[in-house]
Amino acid sequence: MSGEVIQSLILILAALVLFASFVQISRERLLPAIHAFAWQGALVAVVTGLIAATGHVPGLYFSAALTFLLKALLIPWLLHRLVRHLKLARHREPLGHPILTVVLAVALVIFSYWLVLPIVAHSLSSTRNILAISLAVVLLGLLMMVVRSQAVAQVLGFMSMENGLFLAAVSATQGMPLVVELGVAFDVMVAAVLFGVFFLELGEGGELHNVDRLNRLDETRDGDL
Amino acid sequence: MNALSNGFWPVVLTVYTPLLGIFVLALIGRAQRAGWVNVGCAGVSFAASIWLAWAYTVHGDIVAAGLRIDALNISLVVLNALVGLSTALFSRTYMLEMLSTRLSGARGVHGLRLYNSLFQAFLFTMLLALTTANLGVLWVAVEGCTLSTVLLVSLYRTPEALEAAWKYFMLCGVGIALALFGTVLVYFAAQHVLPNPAQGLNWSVLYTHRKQFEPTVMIIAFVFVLVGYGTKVGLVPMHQWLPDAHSEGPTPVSALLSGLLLNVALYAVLRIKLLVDGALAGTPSAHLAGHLLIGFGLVSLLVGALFLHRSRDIKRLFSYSSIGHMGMITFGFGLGGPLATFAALLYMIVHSLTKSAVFITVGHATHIAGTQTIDHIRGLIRTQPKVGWTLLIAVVALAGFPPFGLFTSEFLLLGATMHRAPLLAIVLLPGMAITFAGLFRHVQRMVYGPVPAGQTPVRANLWPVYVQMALVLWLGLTIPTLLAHWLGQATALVAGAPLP
Amino acid sequence: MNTAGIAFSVLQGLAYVLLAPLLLGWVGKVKATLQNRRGAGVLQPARNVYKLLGKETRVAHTASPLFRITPYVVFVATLLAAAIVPLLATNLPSAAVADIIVVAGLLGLARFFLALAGMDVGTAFGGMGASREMMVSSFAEPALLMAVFTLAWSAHSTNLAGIIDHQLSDARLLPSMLFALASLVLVAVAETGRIPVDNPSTHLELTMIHEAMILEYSGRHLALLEWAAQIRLMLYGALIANIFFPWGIATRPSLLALAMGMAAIVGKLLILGAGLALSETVAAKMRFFKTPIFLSLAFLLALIGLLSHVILESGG
Amino acid sequence: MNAMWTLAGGSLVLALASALSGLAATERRPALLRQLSLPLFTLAGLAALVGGLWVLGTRATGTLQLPLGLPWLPWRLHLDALSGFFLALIGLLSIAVGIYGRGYVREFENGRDSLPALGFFSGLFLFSMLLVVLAGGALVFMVAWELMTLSSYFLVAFQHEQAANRRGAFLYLLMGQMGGVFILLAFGVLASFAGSFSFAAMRSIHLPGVWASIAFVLAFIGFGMKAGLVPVHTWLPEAHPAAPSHISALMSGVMLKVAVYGFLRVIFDLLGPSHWQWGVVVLVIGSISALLGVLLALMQNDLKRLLAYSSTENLGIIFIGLGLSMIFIGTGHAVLGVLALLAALYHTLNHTLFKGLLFMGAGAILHSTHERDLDQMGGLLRRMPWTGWFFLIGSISISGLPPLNGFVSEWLTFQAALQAWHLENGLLRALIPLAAVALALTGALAAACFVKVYGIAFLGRARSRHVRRAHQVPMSMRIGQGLLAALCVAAGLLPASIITLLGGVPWQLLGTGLSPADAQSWLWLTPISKTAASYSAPLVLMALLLLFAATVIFLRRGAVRRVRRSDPWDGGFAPPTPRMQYTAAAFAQPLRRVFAPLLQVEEHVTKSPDGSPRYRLQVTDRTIDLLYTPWVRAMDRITRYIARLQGGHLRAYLGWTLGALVLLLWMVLL
Repeated sequence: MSGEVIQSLILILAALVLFASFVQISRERLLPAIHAFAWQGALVAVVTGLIAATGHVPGLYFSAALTFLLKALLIPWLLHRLVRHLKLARHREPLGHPILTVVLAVALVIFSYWLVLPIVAHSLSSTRNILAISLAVVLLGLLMMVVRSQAVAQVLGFMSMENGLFLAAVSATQGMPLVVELGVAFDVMVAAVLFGVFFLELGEGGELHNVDRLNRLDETRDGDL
Repeated sequence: MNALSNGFWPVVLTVYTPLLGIFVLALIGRAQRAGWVNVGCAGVSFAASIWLAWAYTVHGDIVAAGLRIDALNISLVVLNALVGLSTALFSRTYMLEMLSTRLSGARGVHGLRLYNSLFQAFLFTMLLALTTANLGVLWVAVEGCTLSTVLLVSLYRTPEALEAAWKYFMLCGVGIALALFGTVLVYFAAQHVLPNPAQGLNWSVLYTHRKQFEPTVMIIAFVFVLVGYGTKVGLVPMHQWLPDAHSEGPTPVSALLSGLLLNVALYAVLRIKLLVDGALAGTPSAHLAGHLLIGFGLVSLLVGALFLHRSRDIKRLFSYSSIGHMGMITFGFGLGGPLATFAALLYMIVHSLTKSAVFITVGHATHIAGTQTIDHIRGLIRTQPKVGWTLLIAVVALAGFPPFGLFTSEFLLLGATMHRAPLLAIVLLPGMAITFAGLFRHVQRMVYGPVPAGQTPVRANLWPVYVQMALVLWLGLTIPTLLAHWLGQATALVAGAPLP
Repeated sequence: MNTAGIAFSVLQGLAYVLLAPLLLGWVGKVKATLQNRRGAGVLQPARNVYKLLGKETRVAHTASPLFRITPYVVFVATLLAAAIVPLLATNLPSAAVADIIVVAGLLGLARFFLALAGMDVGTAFGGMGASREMMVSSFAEPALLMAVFTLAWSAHSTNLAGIIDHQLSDARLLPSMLFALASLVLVAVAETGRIPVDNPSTHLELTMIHEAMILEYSGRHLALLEWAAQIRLMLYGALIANIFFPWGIATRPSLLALAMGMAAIVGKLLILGAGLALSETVAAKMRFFKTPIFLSLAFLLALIGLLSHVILESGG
Repeated sequence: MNAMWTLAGGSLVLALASALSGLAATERRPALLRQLSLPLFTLAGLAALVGGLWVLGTRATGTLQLPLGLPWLPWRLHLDALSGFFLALIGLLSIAVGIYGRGYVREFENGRDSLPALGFFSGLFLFSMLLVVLAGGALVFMVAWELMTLSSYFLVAFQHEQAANRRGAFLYLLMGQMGGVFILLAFGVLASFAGSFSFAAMRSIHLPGVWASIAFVLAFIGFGMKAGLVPVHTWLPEAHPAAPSHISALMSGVMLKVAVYGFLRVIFDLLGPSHWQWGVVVLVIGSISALLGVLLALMQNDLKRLLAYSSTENLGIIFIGLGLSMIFIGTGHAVLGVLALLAALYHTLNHTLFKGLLFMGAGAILHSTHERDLDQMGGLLRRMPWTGWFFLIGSISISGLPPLNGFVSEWLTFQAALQAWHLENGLLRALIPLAAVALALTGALAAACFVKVYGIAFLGRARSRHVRRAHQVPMSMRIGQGLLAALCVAAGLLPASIITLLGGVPWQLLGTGLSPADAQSWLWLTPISKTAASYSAPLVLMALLLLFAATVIFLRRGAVRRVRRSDPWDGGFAPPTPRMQYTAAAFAQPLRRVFAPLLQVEEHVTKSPDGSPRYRLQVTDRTIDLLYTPWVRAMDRITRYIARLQGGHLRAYLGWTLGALVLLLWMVLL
């Protein structure tokens, strides 16, 4: 296949990654969000593979495989089990202000495009756009952690931030030195395990449905002034 | 290559002994011995760091095993090893009692094993972050700090501890992710400039080519790095994890967090700032990075100072003071110029010595009173003069009184402020005054006054504190030539200009 | 300073000591005449002092040694202050020893001890008198100083001799002078314990100030205190007379000049005494808490005098 | 030269030795404090005194570099006439305090308060004060300055079981630290232009006008805070009474003077030629402090608190002198400036003497009666005669009455103020007389104040049982007071000689001095000219004595000599009881009524357990309500508001992070 085709293909996939983030934000139930997250991981993996193919960076095949295993299979499966185990599958969590959230999300996307516009030097525009998309994915992940009050949803947001990072790392820069991928992988794995631990610990109280109940530690109560 | 063979062993010993310690301590669960092994590992690391200092003074910069020792991190490495050792000494007896009281039977032993091995992990990741030559490894190491400390904070398994750990993990996880994005952007800006992109994350390589980087990308990258690592530095408004983690985690961990981790994170920001300054040099916004630091620093100083007046928990109190102090240091680096930079570097060292000493003493104080609530801690001097006076003197040092070291750096910092940006003194002055009032209005009530019912002396091992306070005093009276030399070089590196 | 000068100074001091009772007697006599009484003779105060000197002295059990030295301190300080104020001649060594500030200081010293003595015995009256006396003086003393400063300012000297010489050399009628004179008169009335601030002839506890302080004294102690009070009256008289109406005062230490000076001062004092008596007959003693108004008036006059001099007559 | 440094350095070393030996005075050997630490304290004072006088006499200057500080910013000591004078001042009082303290600390030996702290911080306090006046650079100056604040803080908090002492200590430390920062900023301004923190460099450069004014304001606020000038005097009446009395004497007598030293050093020496506008500011603040200070002192019933307020008054007088001097210098009348400066320095010396003496007297009363409330005292003159007579000397001096020393300095200040006719500026011509008026009023009120103190405390009859049981204080305490009392008299009698000694300071600061005095210079005090004003203290005293003798002899003749003791006159009613005496509150009542608008008077009548009504009176100044409480309230509100930042909700925290990130990205790309 010729370069342009592949470039446009990459762009389309990236756009799909972004779309997956939107889906995760807007889902009320957890399982569909987890599926969307799995799809996002898969897409990132494919993008990585494509870049490996075009840029002839053998290292990237490895990280593509790694990504697919972790982000598309292992972690979604873990979360799935967790949700079932904690009986959160039926739990619905409507957004506080759905319209506002979507508006914010769109604004963030535009913002990240505006952000990368001044970057003119030495790089073809497609790289720039992918950078914009990955930035948007990161910001959307953060936004998701802000707007969703379910613990698992926040974890999803966190993970999709990682997806955005990974996308930026591999696509915008034709693959960074391997340590980073390894680092990210390691990080994600430990993170997943940690989440498991926390959920089992926090499971008793209703904190998982609503993290806002985790507010024992604050300074707003009146001290002696 | 000659330098490599010269500095190889000390570096490796300093950094990787704790790595070994992780596994050893994970294997042996027996309480008493584990404590000693913990101390032993920290001791070996410290001794090696002394050797390293000697090697550095003899041979200059050392590059070995992917690690890099230069003027900027040598003093911090020695400091880390020292504070790590004294904290290990403190925690050996302290954690035994705490875990036996807080956790029951089997969980207690398990908790001790977990604690010791994670303690080493914490030390290792910090030392790695300080010494590594690679920005990626730096990032991984800082992430490792987060993971290990999250588990340490949640050690007591109380609901509060879990909540604190959860928040800590979430906030710092996000921060770390942003920092990684910043690092990616740095690489993105660098890849086309560097001869060999494979080395694209090697700091010294980047430093040599820093002038040619794309400024826009670099400043965006710096924002991400600042917000990301800044979360771990405890800069307002990303600081909220800090009081929770300090107050709920075990006291030795609080000492290490305040004393070392914040420094390490700030060190990471500083490394990147050097690259960004290089890239921005010549552009109209040459000092942009510095201005960001100044802004964050002042805000942190003020907010930390105001929160001092709100806190009802002694450990939260001192964590807020850490926020304020890190704000001062950040402000100093942002101010730039040899004087301010020197002051900020000195400030980092003295603050971590003092603050860890304070936390160790606070550990004993809370042990005496059986609570962390300030309102229930009274008359420490009457109850146990040793602890009471030590706490008072340490806080005096913390408040920046001579003859202790913090005074010297605050003196230089204020002098530099009046030199470079006099108007900022208008913010600095109330900030310092409020901080001071907030600290003393609480501490004075805790140490002075008659003894409340039910406060009894405890077995306290204050030698680490004495040693550290003696060092602080020494640094306040005079700065040893060696250290002055290191700091001078570091200043020349960071500020781009040597001292007068 | 030559011996003659010293001799003249001593002579002047003696003049104060001897003439003071007569001045008081004169005031009383004029007052009596104005009130259509025959009244006691001019020598009456002198006779009182002499008689008291002969009487036995009683001291309360509760009194401390300070109580017994006070009369001497008061008398001596007042006398020295008087000796500094030129009576007959200007350029006497006694006037050079110290200036008007020292005079005020010496009077203050006397007052200090008097008030302490009043509180010494431990009766209610003494404390009351002391408290009121200090209150009065804390207004009167600054007023006195200011009134004199007004003159010192234009004379460029705080030595009384210098001031009087300056007055003699160019005596102009200036508003500041009038204000200063007025306030000095009020101060004199207050400080010498005359109506309307205090009533020397009453022993009604609630109204008295000076008498309350010396209530416990008797015999020669009382004599000294009375005498000191008379000298103080004369001191203020001489001050007013010689500063504002310096004519006739001797500028050269010659006998003739001194005789003239003596005549002049006697004449002035007679007039002043008569004026005082007149005012005391027409005015009535005011309530104690009205006195601050009176005193702050004196204070204010002096202040206005000073400022008007500085601002209006800003001729160096 | 070397001898000079040997003495100065020796005083430092001895002070440090005193501190360390004091540290060893634990429960097992408490006597160590008396037997080793305080004698060393005295020796340090002696060395400082001799060294200071040496420097003042020879007018030598020198610099010494210590092996401390930063490599490129070492601790440099500097010694010249100015520091010499204050060195001698500190030494003088320290000698007396060291002697006095030996008796005073005896009562702490079986108390629960820790003696080592007392001994250590006393020595450190002296050390730091000496170091301040020896400092030759901003760094060492600030180190010594803050050390002074800190060590005295620990001494104020020494008896920390009383809540009042803790409060006072906290307020003191807070304001002291703020003042320190102000001074530091002033030095920062100077250093940023001089390019170095050494005084020599700062002296050599000349600041542009506005920066000079900024530096002046910063320094004046900073040093004024320590000197206890209104309106930043609030800490003083709280802190000074809290400390042990010999320390109070040290604080009031010397530490405030160290602030004066700092002011002189920075404004007169480093900052170069002063503008007359600065002088006006100083003059006004000084006058207000003097008046308000004495008024508040007059209203107090707590002896030590009263003395503390009177310190504010006297510092006000000193700053009146300094302000006059700055005005004269600023308008080009250097000689008059010298006169005013000398007046200020003289009053500095005097205040050290008599305030030290009075605090020691208060300490003696406290020591033998454990009473600070005037209304419980009375008749102490007959129970502790030595203290009584010494206190009388102190009271006369502080009231500014001849022939003692207080009068001399007030006389000099008046003389300086009366030279204002030399000035052309109408504002100044009108303003300076007002300052003189304020000074006169202050003097009169001070006299009233100390009549009250002495009359209530030492005269009359004892108002409470434990005062009735008062006893003589130990010899050492009497010696300490006697020394200062003798010096008060001496300083009152030989003003001319002392002024010639002080002359070195203006020579060094302004490069000029007074017109050379004539032959009998020791006898005559003629600051301007013989005709303008002259005062001969020796002659006045001689005349007083002669007249005294004459009167006594005159009365000896003829009259009945016997003095019969009898009961006081009871007005024909029941014999008077001690409770019928005038109390301190009653004494001040007339003046309280007059000056009520300036004060904040709180009177309560409460029922005591036995049913009899109790009258409580609390007089404070309005500055606290006007200047301090609003800030505290505002800060309270702000902290409550800002506390929402730590609301405990994770999502909010993350929101902050997101917001900060977006905001910064937006900012950097604008």
